[in-house]
Amino acid sequence: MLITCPYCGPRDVIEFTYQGDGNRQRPQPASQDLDAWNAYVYDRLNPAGDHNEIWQHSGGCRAHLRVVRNTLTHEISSSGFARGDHKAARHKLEAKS
Amino acid sequence: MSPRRAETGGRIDRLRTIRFTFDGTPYTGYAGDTLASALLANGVTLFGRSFKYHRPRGVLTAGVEEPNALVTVLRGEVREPNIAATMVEIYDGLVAVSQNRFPSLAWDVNAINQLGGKILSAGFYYKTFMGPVIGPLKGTRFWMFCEHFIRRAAGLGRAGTTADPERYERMNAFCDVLVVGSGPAGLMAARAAADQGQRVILCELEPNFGGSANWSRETIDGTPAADWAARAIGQLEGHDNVRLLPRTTVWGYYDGNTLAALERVTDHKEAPARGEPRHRYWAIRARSVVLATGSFERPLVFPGNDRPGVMLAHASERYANEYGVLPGDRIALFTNNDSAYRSALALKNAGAAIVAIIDVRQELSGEMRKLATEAEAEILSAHAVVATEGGKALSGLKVQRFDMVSGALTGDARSIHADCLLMSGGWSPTIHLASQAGASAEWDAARQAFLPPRPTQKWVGAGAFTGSFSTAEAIAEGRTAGLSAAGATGAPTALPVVEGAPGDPDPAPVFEIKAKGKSFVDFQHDVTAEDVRLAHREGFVSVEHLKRYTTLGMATDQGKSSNVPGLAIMAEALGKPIPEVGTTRFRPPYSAVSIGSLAAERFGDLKPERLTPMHDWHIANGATMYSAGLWYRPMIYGLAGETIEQAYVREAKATRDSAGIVDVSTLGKIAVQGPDAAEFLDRVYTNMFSTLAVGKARYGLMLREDGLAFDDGTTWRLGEQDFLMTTTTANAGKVMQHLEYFLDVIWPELKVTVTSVTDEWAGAAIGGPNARAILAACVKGTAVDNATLPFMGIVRGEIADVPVMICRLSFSGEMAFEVYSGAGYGTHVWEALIGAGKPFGLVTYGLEALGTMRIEKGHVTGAEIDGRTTARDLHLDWMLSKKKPFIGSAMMDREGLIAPDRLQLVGLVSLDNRPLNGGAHIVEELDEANPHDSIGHITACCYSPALGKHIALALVSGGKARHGTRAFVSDPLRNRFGPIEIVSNHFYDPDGSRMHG
Amino acid sequence: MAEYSALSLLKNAFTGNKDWKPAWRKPDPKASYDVIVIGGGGHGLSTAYYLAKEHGITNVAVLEKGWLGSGNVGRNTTAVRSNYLLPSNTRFYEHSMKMWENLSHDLNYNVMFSQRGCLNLAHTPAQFDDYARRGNAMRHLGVDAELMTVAEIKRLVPALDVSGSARFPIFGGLMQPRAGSARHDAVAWGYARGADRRGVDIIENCEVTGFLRDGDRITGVSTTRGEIRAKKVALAVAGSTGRVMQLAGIDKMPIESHVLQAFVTESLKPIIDTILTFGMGHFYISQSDKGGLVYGGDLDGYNSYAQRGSLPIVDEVMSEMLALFPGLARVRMLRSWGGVCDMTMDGSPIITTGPLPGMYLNCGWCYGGFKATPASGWCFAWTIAKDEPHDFNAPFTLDRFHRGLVIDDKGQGATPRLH
Amino acid sequence: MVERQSPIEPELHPGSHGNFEHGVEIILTETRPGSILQLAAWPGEEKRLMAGIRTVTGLALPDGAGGGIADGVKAVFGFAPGKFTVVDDAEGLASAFAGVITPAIGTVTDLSHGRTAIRIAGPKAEWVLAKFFAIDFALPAFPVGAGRSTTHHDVFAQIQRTGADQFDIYVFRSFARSFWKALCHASEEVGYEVQ
Ligand SMILES: Cc1cc2nc3c(=O)[nH]c(=O)nc-3n(C[C@H](O)[C@H](O)[C@H](O)COP(=O)(O)OP(=O)(O)OC[C@H]3O[C@@H](n4cnc5c(N)ncnc54)[C@H](O)[C@@H]3O)c2cc1C
Ligand SMILES: NC(=O)c1ccc[n+]([C@@H]2O[C@H](COP(=O)([O-])OP(=O)(O)OC[C@H]3O[C@@H](n4cnc5c(N)ncnc54)[C@H](O)[C@@H]3O)[C@@H](O)[C@H]2O)c1
Ligand SMILES: Cc1cc2nc3c(=O)[nH]c(=O)nc-3n(C[C@H](O)[C@H](O)[C@H](O)COP(=O)(O)O)c2cc1C
Ligand SMILES: [Zn+2]
Repeated sequence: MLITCPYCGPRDVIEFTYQGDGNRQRPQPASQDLDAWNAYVYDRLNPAGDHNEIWQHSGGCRAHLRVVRNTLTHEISSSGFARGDHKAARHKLEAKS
Repeated sequence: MSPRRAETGGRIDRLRTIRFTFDGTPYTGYAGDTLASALLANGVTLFGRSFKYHRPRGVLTAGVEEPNALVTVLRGEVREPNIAATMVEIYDGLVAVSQNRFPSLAWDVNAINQLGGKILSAGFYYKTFMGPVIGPLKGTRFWMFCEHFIRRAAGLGRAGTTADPERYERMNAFCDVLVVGSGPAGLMAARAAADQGQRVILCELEPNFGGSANWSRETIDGTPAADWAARAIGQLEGHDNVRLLPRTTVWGYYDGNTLAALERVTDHKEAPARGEPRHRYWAIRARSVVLATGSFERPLVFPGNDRPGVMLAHASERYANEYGVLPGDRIALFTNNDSAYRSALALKNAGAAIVAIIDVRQELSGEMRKLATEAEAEILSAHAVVATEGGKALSGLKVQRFDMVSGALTGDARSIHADCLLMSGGWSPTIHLASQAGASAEWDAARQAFLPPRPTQKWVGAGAFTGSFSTAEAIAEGRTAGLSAAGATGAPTALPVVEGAPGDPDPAPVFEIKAKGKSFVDFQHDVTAEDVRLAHREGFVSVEHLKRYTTLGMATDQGKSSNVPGLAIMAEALGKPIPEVGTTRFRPPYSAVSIGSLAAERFGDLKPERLTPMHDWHIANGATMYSAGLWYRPMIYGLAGETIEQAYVREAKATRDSAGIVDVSTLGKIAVQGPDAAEFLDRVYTNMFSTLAVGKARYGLMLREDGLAFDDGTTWRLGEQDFLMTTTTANAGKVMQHLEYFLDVIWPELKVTVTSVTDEWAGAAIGGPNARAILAACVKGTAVDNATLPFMGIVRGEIADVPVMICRLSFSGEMAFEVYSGAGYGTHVWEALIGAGKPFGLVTYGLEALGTMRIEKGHVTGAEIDGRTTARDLHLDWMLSKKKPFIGSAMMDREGLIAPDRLQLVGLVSLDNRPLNGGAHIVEELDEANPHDSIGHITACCYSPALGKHIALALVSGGKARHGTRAFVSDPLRNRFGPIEIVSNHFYDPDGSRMHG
Repeated sequence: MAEYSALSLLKNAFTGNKDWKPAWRKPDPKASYDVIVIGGGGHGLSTAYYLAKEHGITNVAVLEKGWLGSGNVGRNTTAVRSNYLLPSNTRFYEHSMKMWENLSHDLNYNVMFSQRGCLNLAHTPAQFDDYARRGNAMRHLGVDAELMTVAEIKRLVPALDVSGSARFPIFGGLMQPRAGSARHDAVAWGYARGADRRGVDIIENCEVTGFLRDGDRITGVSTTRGEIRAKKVALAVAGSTGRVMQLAGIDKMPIESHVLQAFVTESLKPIIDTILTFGMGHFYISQSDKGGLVYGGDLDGYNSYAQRGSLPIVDEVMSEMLALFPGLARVRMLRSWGGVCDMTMDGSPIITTGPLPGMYLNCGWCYGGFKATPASGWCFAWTIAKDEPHDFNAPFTLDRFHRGLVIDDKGQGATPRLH
Repeated sequence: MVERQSPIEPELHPGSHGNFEHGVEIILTETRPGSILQLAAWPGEEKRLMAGIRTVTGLALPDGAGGGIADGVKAVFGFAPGKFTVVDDAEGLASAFAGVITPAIGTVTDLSHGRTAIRIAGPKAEWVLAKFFAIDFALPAFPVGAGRSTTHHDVFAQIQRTGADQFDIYVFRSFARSFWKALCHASEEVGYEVQ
């Protein structure tokens, strides 16, 4: 599997660390809403199909990426930096053409 | 000399004679021979024994799909089992032996299994060997008793235990177009793509490029196909954007158009050159791929089809045309399609007599009749072979009239005298890689074959791979595929002109001749047509059940030629068309790959070694090293004759009495820099760091998000916006990732950089009553007295002309300092400290003494912060700030994490003055015979020189409340039981007067 | 249906093996059942078997979307052991072990359970102590465990490199002698045949595509073979748990589905007569009766339902294999495959009533549920029949995560790929 | 001046090794620069940081991910978003940056001891490096001056191409000896010289 890092370009999956479900919302640090915390820590979307995930390019530039990847085919439809405004940072891969 | 070698022909080099042995008998062959061709040339027909019935077997094929002729190749003590003789290129001194036979290939006692016949039918194991319900052999014993013998009878070759002395390597390659297979289709594709200026890699599993062009005896552009192929390769060699890889099997098609290939670099040589790997594993990331992998000929299923001397038709053509070897003198052919006629002619031209062509079809084209006439062969149309004769070699066969539609055999059987029977049951495109890449195959009724699925990754197919079985089509499709893979269009120049043998690519839909006797479907695993029908009767009708129940297709050839016949027989039993039955799943590897090649450069070198700057000093000064993750650290610096315990007791005692020094360079060190660094640390640690003064350090604790303890260490404030965090050695990488995750994903607004500086700094911890005096003796540029360097203070200075940073902190519980210098100066500073310590009797100490002193102090490490304990369990609740939220703060008070019966940290003292063991358990009541009701376990233990006792740290249920009570260690594994007292974990100097000075 | 025995085998051999009957029927689904079990893997089939055998509930259907045993029961590396650290796990898996010891007889089907032992190699004194902690924990629950010295290990597995020159020399090991392996497919087939003989309908090629509901309550399922009603609907779909729960409207679970690969070599004469695990990585190996070395390692490390692995793990596993067995460099890997593991947040399973009324849930087997097959089915059948858990599965609740009552044998926290 | 200890020294054997019948196709050296720095810019401050680099080193960084330049004495390249490695033969480069890269722009981290620089040069440099790293070393994909961050299993590496046939590799000091040995081993096939 190749993941396209917006900085480094397409790289082998061996260079990346999976950081799981990218849909999880961390409650505000001071939040006392235990249900929200529990949901954040333990409950995951686990779809069969496109999945929004966080990967770290730990064997490269070490940036965290937000990747949309199909869990049935492993096809990656988009990837971008996880930092900041996710939507703006996300870029469609030209490799898909 | 060679009874079956023609005087001329083939691409072998008759001027180079090669000597080798098979089962100890010396033979000769020519350069260019395979073991199979050379043995055939010597008249050898018996190559191996089958898996289950130990039936005698010859060569069935001439290539990678060979199920029968498996041998072990020996290089001294090093064994390579289960190699197909068809894939072994002979070299001088080759030693090959046959397998799965005792005492010899010709006389194998296990051949008695054949008498078991019907009892040893598919799935018989499941129905028996369950043994008695009572008595000594009940339960699993009886089965295990039987299994012992079954296991020894099963198995093919024997693996060696001697380490392979040769090397294996990996190569990462990138290309625009990867072409797999170098037949006419692959060659055209590679040329087309290369002409477009693309980076091309061409892989061919055989030693020679050209595929079927090497043996088809067709004419391309007016020259023999083999010459045409050689010329095409010559042209490709001229391109510097082309890499040609012979002997390279592409075995895996992985996600993202990553393909795995195995190059057999030196297997065909007597010995590798210096530094040359035996196998090179290519990981190829290709922009696009051309699959031109050709096709496999299928056997026909009929009684006695496994007798040595029965061979695939095209294989004999290869032996004749590529090696000048005739597989027999009197040859019969049995076919359901036109391709065998070409084989007949080829063998005739090579000098054999073709005694008959037995064709299941009634109607034969004029062209085929003409070919048969040229081959001087009698045609028996609408006939089938119903038996073969002979012992370990074929002597003849029986044929009968056959009705293709009903499958009925009629009339008298006629005997035909022949020493070789060639069969052709049609062709199956080699779609393995395409299927691995994703979708499932599609059945084509005309071709009677599974064709490749629509691409799920970026590949295009060409040639026989797509079911286009003529060379002209292969050439045309090859060029189109090459261009399309290169992203180009249009083919202005004319295509090469092919003069090939005519023929209809569609076979008759006949797979099996039902007559009396064992008809083999999977040759290696001895799966017969009857086994398939038995599976059907017992309800194992899905092809995947069929496979697992009968082991059809699970042998070393992975059913390359047997799968389709097998499922055709199942389809017939079910009364369903083949596509409704489907095919089993294709999986990597395409053909078996050496495990050495997969380990590649890590064979013999699993993990790199991580060394501290002072590593060589430790070794030179008698340290026994301990591997901690990837690091090596001194365990003890033993003196002559000392035991480990004597050494660490001496080291710890000397430290507490005077001073000791230890290498702490492996501690994780992370530079935390930026305007928000302090704020960030407040969020990361349970305690406060924004209040820490510049020039001071603080002990910090981190929790995981789920509220459990994660890691601890000291963090030094070097500047307003500049912190140096230390972590435990084991968790350095994890902590770094944890910090990066929060900075990048959760709090991107924080202006903080984190950088691993573990390797920047050499660290030495020096502690003991004389530590300060030693420092004072060697440090320049700063004082180290209490005022200048208070507890948790940091100063900068110089030692032996090198800048150092010194922080006064203590793990040992003594007055202690950590001295950091640039790693390149580590040994220099270390030696200076040791020099300064000489007058004070400074000792170097290792991990054991370090551990001893920390146990005496009750400090926790990874054995206690084991991912299941909380700050409270470890009595670190004083570090949980109430003034701010931090990672884990919201989750740490959940019911399960505050339960009173949780395992809590305590100290233990051995009351029988005997050593305790790590991993021993604690019980309230001792029951040596039947230990039960553990209340906890020992995490670390030692003999404490300071206390003069054997002590331990332990995690004990409700531990804190048990201080002062007695219990027992219960260590049935090491038979150590005895009384202990549960005490506080702070054994030694609990109020810290020693380290505060 | 006829009992299987040496005698029946002989009798049938004389009649040309013509009289054998299907191991299980191929019925069409009925309109309704007392219990529907979704998932024709080991756990679903054993659940149905024990519902019938232990609780007399025989109006049961097992619905399998593909061919029976096509899930993880048909693709696992067959290690059966009860050498866990935490008591809740050890008790449960030991119950399973005891059931394995009599399983072939119970089912009248030889599942080839072979107690060759399972040896965990330790490479440092600290790791040895860690294993001692686990072994002692087992012994205090009445489970067999022994420490082994390097010399003993060498005697047991002569092919192992025990030289001190290895990158991670072997220091010792923890052995569970009663551990072993079984013929994985036979387990599925044996349970299927056993359940079928007691009246259970086993329905293949029947995928559950939705749930029938009455308010919150589950009243049946819709499938590719029509709607089927049931008083109780039990899920045992292992790697597909996320997908099937989604059909019930529950999107989020404390589960991620991950691929695990496994490998087999070409057939060899016996060379490894136990199950062996490497302590400095993620490698384990045993040898099948057919002679193939069966081995595996770490998860691929990302969510997947593809039953298909990635290349780096292949390399990693083989490197670790040769670190232990440098003599096997010239042995060849014959086939690799993948399975989808339902990884929980603490690495331990879930067997519970709910979470919806009428629903029962069995999942979270990670890469270790084959060994649980008997006990899982037995406990799940109990839970379905009595609407409450047995003591053995009482700790394996779904709400344990939120309550902080995790059963984290590896101590890795909520990072499923690390369990 | 105290000389820094090389982590490779005991395994550094000058001379020709391996199969050099066809000539030596690889030259390996430990370059031992005096200064290796990591410079990181806050988002949006990259240009100012690059200007600062130019001020101090005189090297004008090209735009774009992984862009870099080397002049034989000093070298600089991007290896991560907003992050650069700056190398100088001389010591003391960190202090030169002290006033230039202010906290408003980013951070400077001194790694002069923590990273070890290994140079691999020669016609087979791409071939040997491809044995370790899953990145494309071909010149069009990896132009002269450019930098890349990658890993070989546990060993992180930042690699700058400093010539058509030359690469400078920065690895963690603690791994340097292991990596060096592996490089030598992998170069045996083509013949190598250690300088
Ligand atoms: C490579 C690998 C190695 C392993 N090694 C071991 C080992 O050594 N020891 C060990 O103890 N465990 C091991 N395991 C784990 C073990 O195989 C599983 O935990 C266990 O098999 C899961 O239970 P099961 O048999 O019921 O699952 P499965 O066999 O997966 O059964 C689930 C069934 O549900 C079906 N299903 C899914 N969705 C639907 C639907 N919508 N409708 C109908 N049916 C559906 C599936 O088709 C499947 O047949 C391994 C797993 C893998 C992948
Ligand atoms: N009915 C028939 O007469 C019939 C049937 C099939 C094929 N053919 C002949 O086959 C030829 C088709 O040409 P083609 O180029 O498509 O096929 P080909 O068989 O000539 O070449 C395929 C090549 O791919 C190689 N290969 C296969 N798998 C590989 C792998 N995984 N890695 C590396 N190499 C691999 C093979 O060794 C072979 O050399 C024509 O010449 C045609 O006459 C004829
Ligand atoms: C214990 C075990 C042993 C196996 N032995 C073999 C074998 O000898 N030959 C073979 O081809 N496959 C073998 N397999 C793999 C199966 O062929 C198959 O790949 C696996 O069950 C997964 O199914 P799938 O590949 O159809 O998805 C074995 C699998 C297991 C679990
Ligand atoms: Zn990157």
